[in-house]
Amino acid sequence: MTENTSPEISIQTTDFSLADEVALLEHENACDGAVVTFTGRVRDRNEGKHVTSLTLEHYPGMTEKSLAKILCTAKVRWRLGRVKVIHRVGELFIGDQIVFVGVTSKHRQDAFAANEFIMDYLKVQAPFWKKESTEQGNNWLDAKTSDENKAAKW
Amino acid sequence: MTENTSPEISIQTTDFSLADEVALLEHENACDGAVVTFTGRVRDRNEGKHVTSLTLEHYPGMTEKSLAKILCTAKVRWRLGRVKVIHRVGELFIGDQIVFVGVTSKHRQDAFAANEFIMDYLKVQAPFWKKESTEQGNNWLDAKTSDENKAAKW
Amino acid sequence: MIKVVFFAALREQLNCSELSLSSENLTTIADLKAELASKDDKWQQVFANSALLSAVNHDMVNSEQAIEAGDEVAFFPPVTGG
Amino acid sequence: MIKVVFFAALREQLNCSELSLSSENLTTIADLKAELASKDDKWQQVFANSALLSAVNHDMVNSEQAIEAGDEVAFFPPVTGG
Repeated sequence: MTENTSPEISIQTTDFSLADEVALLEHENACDGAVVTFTGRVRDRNEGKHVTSLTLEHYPGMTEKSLAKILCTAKVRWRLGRVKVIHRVGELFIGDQIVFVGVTSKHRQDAFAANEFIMDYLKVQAPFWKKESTEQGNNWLDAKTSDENKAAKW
Repeated sequence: MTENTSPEISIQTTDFSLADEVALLEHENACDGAVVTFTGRVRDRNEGKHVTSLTLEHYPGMTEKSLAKILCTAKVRWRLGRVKVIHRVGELFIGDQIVFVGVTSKHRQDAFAANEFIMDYLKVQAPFWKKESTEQGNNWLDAKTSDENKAAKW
Repeated sequence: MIKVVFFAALREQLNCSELSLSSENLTTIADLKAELASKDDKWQQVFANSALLSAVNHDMVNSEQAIEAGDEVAFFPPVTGG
Repeated sequence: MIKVVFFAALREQLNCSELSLSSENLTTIADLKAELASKDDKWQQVFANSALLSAVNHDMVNSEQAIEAGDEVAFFPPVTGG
């Protein structure tokens, strides 16, 4: 396991509980009226192929640093209350949770925008790589130009 | 209690469980990789005043119809998997959950956009009204021009 | 008859949640508003508020909307849910 | 010395996850890439890929980035997390 520098960021092999994470974001937090969560899961199909599992590799140290920079940028751009990012690594199966981003704010617009911003930048800047196991064998996923374009719009 | 015409829409006095709702959205749903939730909660302050509770009134029948139209529009505009909207009515206290919107999709962009769209339209079209109890007495909340403007941008 | 319902601040101001009116001589929402406003000064004042919203049979409408016997018409302030 | 690490498809192609090089004569990331590419045909081919990303001490950088002894340099394919 990686040593995590911030309680807002966790890279872990184990699963997480959406309910527990949201409870922590809301605990003794009566000033934030808006809570937005994103959960990314392993899909059964990708580009027409049946997926059986995904294996996630990352670059310990750089992962935490790049996520910390993304969160810092989000906090400067929007009025946020609390933030949490969890990303799992290792082998994951169909329906498994991969990533969680949770954001609270006084107002919904900030919570929605910051959550989507964090996911968009995580997708193109955080050093994670997915290897897909399908009936046709294993292959590393290619990055998508659409993800680059989406991040560039912020 | 109101009779609900669609399993995707619930108007209720009782609380709801975020975890249970997300579990339903994800159950036997291996094709959707993205799950976005919005939870709206009662804040302890509004425009500088200490709030002690909110009482939510609605227009039974029209509420469900207007939400159904909003969901239908969202499904036409984005590729969505499953959708759920819950809105509570009656008296609610600080930190209580008011509203839940949950959306699943193959891709995160559709899930984020549709969730925010549903909330933005709910805010200006669904017939709910909030009465605030504060130390200074009770008052009906005024609608915000910013909400009208935000909905008009879609 | 036309069923007319009021909500939230409007219901409290009028101290009335529901009433029925003959649909005779009432062709549009604007006619119905004028009829209700003629009741007394309080009703006059309430219906002078241009921010007031109207719905017919659970659909939001504007003042030109035609109405007929059997319709349920609602008047209410701008909504504030969510 | 400069520590060099490789990830994901790149690590598999090179069959190497980490190596160390003397920092002598290596001023920038571009120099380091040229040095690694000179190893053999396979390395030449891998480092000809313009999509390759580089990081120095956990920050993403471009090829003009200066490097010095003690740095940790990483090379990897475009990221695909989330």
